[in-house]
Amino acid sequence: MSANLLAVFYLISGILFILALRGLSSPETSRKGNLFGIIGMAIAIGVTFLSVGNFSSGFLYVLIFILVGGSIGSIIAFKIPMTAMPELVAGFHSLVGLAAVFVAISAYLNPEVFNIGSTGNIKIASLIEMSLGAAIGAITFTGSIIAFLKLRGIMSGSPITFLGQHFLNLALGIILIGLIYYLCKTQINTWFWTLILVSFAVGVLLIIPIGGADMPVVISMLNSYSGWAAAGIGFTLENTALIITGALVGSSGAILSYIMCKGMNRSFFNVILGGFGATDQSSSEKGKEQKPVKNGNADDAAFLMKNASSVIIVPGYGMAVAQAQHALREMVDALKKNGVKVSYAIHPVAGRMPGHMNVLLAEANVPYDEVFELEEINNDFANCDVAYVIGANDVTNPVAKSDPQSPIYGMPILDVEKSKSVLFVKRSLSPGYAGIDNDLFYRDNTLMLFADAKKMTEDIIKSL
Amino acid sequence: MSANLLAVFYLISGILFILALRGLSSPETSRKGNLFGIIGMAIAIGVTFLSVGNFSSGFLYVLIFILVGGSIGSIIAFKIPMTAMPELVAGFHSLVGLAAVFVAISAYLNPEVFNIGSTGNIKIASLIEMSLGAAIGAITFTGSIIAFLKLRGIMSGSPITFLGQHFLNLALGIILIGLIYYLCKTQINTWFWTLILVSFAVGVLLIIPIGGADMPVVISMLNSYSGWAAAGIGFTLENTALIITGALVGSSGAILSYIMCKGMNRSFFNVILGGFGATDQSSSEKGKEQKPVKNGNADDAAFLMKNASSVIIVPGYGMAVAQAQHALREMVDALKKNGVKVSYAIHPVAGRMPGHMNVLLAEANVPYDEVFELEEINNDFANCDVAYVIGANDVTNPVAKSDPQSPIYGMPILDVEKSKSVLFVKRSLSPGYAGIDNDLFYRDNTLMLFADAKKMTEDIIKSL
Amino acid sequence: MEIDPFIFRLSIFILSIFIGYYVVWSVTPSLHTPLMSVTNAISSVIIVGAIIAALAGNSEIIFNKANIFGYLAIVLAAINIFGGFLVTQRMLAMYKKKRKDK
Amino acid sequence: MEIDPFIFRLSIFILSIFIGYYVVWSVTPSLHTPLMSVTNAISSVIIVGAIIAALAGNSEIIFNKANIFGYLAIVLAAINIFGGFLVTQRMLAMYKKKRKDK
Ligand SMILES: NC(=O)c1ccc[n+]([C@@H]2O[C@H](COP(=O)([O-])OP(=O)(O)OC[C@H]3O[C@@H](n4cnc5c(N)ncnc54)[C@H](OP(=O)(O)O)[C@@H]3O)[C@@H](O)[C@H]2O)c1
Ligand SMILES: NC(=O)c1ccc[n+]([C@@H]2O[C@H](COP(=O)([O-])OP(=O)(O)OC[C@H]3O[C@@H](n4cnc5c(N)ncnc54)[C@H](OP(=O)(O)O)[C@@H]3O)[C@@H](O)[C@H]2O)c1
Repeated sequence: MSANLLAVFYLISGILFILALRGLSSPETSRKGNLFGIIGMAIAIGVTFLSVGNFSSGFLYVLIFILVGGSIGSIIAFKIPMTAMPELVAGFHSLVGLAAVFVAISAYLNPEVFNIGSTGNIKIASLIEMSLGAAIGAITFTGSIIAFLKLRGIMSGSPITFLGQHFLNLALGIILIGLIYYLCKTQINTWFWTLILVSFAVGVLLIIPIGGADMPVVISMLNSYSGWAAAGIGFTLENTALIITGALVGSSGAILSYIMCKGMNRSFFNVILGGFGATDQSSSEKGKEQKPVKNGNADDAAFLMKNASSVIIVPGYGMAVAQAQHALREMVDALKKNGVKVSYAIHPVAGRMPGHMNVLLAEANVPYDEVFELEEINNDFANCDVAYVIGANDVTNPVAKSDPQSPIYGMPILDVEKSKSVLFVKRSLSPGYAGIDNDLFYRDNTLMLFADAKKMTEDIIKSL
Repeated sequence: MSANLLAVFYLISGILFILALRGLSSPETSRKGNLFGIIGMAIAIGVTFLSVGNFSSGFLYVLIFILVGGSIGSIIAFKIPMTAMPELVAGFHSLVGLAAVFVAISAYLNPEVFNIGSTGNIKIASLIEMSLGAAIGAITFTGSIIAFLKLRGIMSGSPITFLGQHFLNLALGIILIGLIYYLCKTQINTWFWTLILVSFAVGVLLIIPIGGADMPVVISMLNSYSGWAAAGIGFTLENTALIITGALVGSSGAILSYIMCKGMNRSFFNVILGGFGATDQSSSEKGKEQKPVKNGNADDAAFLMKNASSVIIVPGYGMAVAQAQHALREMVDALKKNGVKVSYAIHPVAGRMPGHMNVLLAEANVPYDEVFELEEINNDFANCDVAYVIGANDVTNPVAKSDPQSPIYGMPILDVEKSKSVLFVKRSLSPGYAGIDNDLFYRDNTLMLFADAKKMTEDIIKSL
Repeated sequence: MEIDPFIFRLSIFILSIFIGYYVVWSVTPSLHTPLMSVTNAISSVIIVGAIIAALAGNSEIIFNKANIFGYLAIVLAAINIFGGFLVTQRMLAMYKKKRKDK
Repeated sequence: MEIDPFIFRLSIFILSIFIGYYVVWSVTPSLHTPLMSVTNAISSVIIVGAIIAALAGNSEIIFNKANIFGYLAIVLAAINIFGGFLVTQRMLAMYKKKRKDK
């Protein structure tokens, strides 16, 4: 297969990837988009086979390895519960990162195959691209592993900080640049391996100071990194599909991080420098408990909602924890049978990753045209009888509007306080992710329903 | 200057052009965007000078010619009244088209300079790109001239049709393809010149059957053509800036045409095949005049609006014809002083080009945050006391919703009929662009103000 | 094994069409008229071809058959560049927000 | 006078960043989770490098030092490709509109 034809096919596969992301602009087109992505990948792999053209026994091994990887991937994809998406994504990122490192290593050891010079005499440009790809890939790898461990709960979510941490990171960063410089100058293998090892360390050090709750931002950031690593390798391999994809994934991750930071009204640096979510929750918990709180049970809630004309459901992280989405859907069905108008309000950073709540509701067969974004529905709270807040907390906290001292000040919130009455399903008065108390709990029109979200919702169904 | 550096600069200028269009996403950023465009152009011209590097007397001539052209352009830009924008754009397009033809001719006559082979022995690929560029450029040139003449009123706006027209166009199209084929095969000059002449003829023939009122769609379509022509030449010259720009302008024109056709609920082919607006207005005029119409004067209108709490202004093509935007603005100021809430509602195809009304209102110093798009304001008509329709007609015609036979059926309209009373400023009961009668004229809550839009508005100001 | 530069140009062309698509859809409808005039101006970057054509070849005979077309194209493109950018500037300068002090 | 292919690749890279920017902003927020998983899958197109590395050179010694990394990368990338696309498919299949007949 001629180099030109090959390049055209890689271009086509890059364009199919663009169309894959484009499809996600609406649920209707999204499935077709995913198909485009799969076709693009098939084309890229297919033409690579044809271009190597060497159908030796090695070829068979490649197929076997693809099948092995593919089976593992497929099993994971079918077995994983929807609530585990954040850690799944983190885990997958680590694989992309490591794959990038491995490809860079092969290219370094065997430059002739990639047309980038000969061992010990690799083109400088390729060497730079390759080492950038390897370094970013390595950082992505270990960083994503830490994120995975924290999200999975295997490692404690609390930030690990120590004296001189930022200084150490800075020093390592400078060392990385120095290593790349010397590698290009001398092409001594040691520098290359050191570069990778140092990058592994940087990946760990960058992520450990960040609190478990900030992991979603970290995941997107690592997503973006994996894209840039792929693009770096794409330059080395002179492969259009990889360059286009790398750029796409790179911007995609960056934009998602930005959207999340914006949704939390925090700066990206604030997240990355870490230490947030260091749980001084204990301090805020005590001294507040004495304030009077209206405590209700499932029957009260059922009564209130049955007699309402419109109810807005506000799901949050607690719904994911309790896996309450299916019960919730049943409750809504029951309410609808009673003639109550029900809709769902999703805050951009509800849950622990962007779009988290939407996926869970979709899993429970909630039609997506009943689910609304913050801007679409926020004005409707004023005309709504009951807001049923299930496992959400920060995203309803009016302190974001009133107290400039609060860490979430300026974050747009769902105006549940404007509805006639508010039902809060959570297990205690303890605060959410941001660790700050929620004034709403103590208001007159609020009824607290202390229980696990799933259990409470099921109880309400029974009383309806 | 090395070829690589040159390529980088052309890339930068292409990117600056992207940023120029990006700036237009909001009025605040638009001026900076225009500046980016100017810088991009300066870079492109500057590096071209440096790359030729031949600062002979020819260089001086180039400067002089640029200055001559620049002065003419500047004078036009400062003198042109805003109402003449449609024909200005058409005129400018014809120049781009002709410039593309000229550049293609020079490349054909002097291929060595452009590194595309030698006379009589030009690379086939370059020859194809070049002849496509020349042909599209030539079509753009004559097509835009016809559009210009029709818009300027020098040529009658009525469609010129004759038997076998579409057949002739088809034949010419096939001849064009044949000419390009023979040109590539033989490289005989005659084919090249014939190609250009035939393309000139096609440009004329394509546009004459299209009614004057459809010219806006034609202009955008030609805009798109000029982009593709530029891209074709860009491939010949191997110039990144031209390729990027050509693609941008090409898509831009195509999308604008699409938006217009959508706004009128007509298919693009319906427009291009021509014959619409063939003014059977006379037929619709007679036989309707007898229906009773409420006829008002400036004092009635002033009284109604002064006592209203909210007024929505609906400008249309008639406001442009009458140049009534300044008077309108004064009237609104006077109303506001009386405590009336006033806003402007702009239909996507009000006037004779996309964004036409917005420019005119901006010219009259109407702040753009008082001007609303159809979707933003359409629900407000139900709560508004007076709709002041000035020189608009089709865009308010409820027949678009009720009569599936009507040529504008399905076109989204401004729901002026829902407001408490409607004032129509126009000179007669004659229909608008689409040539169909407007039922609203005969409604009970409609008051017709028969007069020139500017005169009537000024009279109302006096009575206020 | 070298890739023909044409393939790269084709890639650039196709990617730019995508960008054009997105960039233009994101233009606010109220600025569609300036959009038309500014695209007009930028498509006149074809002037680079005209300059190369005009300055081509032997500098003794300044106006030979091929050059003359270059010079003509320069004038046309220059009218468009200056006219297009200036008229856009003029239009955009008119778009104002409501002043606070009113 | 030949342009270095690197410049072209750089152009493609930069233009793709623009496309990425626009394409991702146009993704509806409710599909942000599938977006993350699908970008994951497509960034595994790095498998093409792994395949080249694995099949490189002399076919006698199948697992030499350089090739082995290629094979490892193939497994990792394949997990991602299948896992990423399938889990995305699974998620997207769940997004349904309200049925008319209800
Ligand atoms: N979505 C994202 O992309 C993203 C990214 C980064 C950060 N964040 C942050 O995450 C937060 C999201 O806000 P949110 O309102 O969704 O969550 P939240 O503020 O973290 O509150 C979750 C609440 O759910 C309750 N809960 C936990 N498990 C429960 C169970 N089994 N049954 C019932 N309730 C349970 C907890 O209270 P109890 O312990 O009393 O039950 C907790 O107060 C925001 O602060 C946001 O900034 C989001
Ligand atoms: N904007 C675009 O991009 C675009 C492109 C293509 C087509 N169009 C078409 O253009 C039409 C635009 O609708 P429109 O409502 O703005 O215009 P219209 O339907 O064409 O009506 C304009 C009205 O203005 C009146 N008029 C003309 N000169 C006047 C003057 N000096 N003083 C007062 N009134 C005057 C005319 O009535 P009298 O003669 O009785 O005064 C006429 O009925 C639509 O049909 C649309 O499809 C628009």
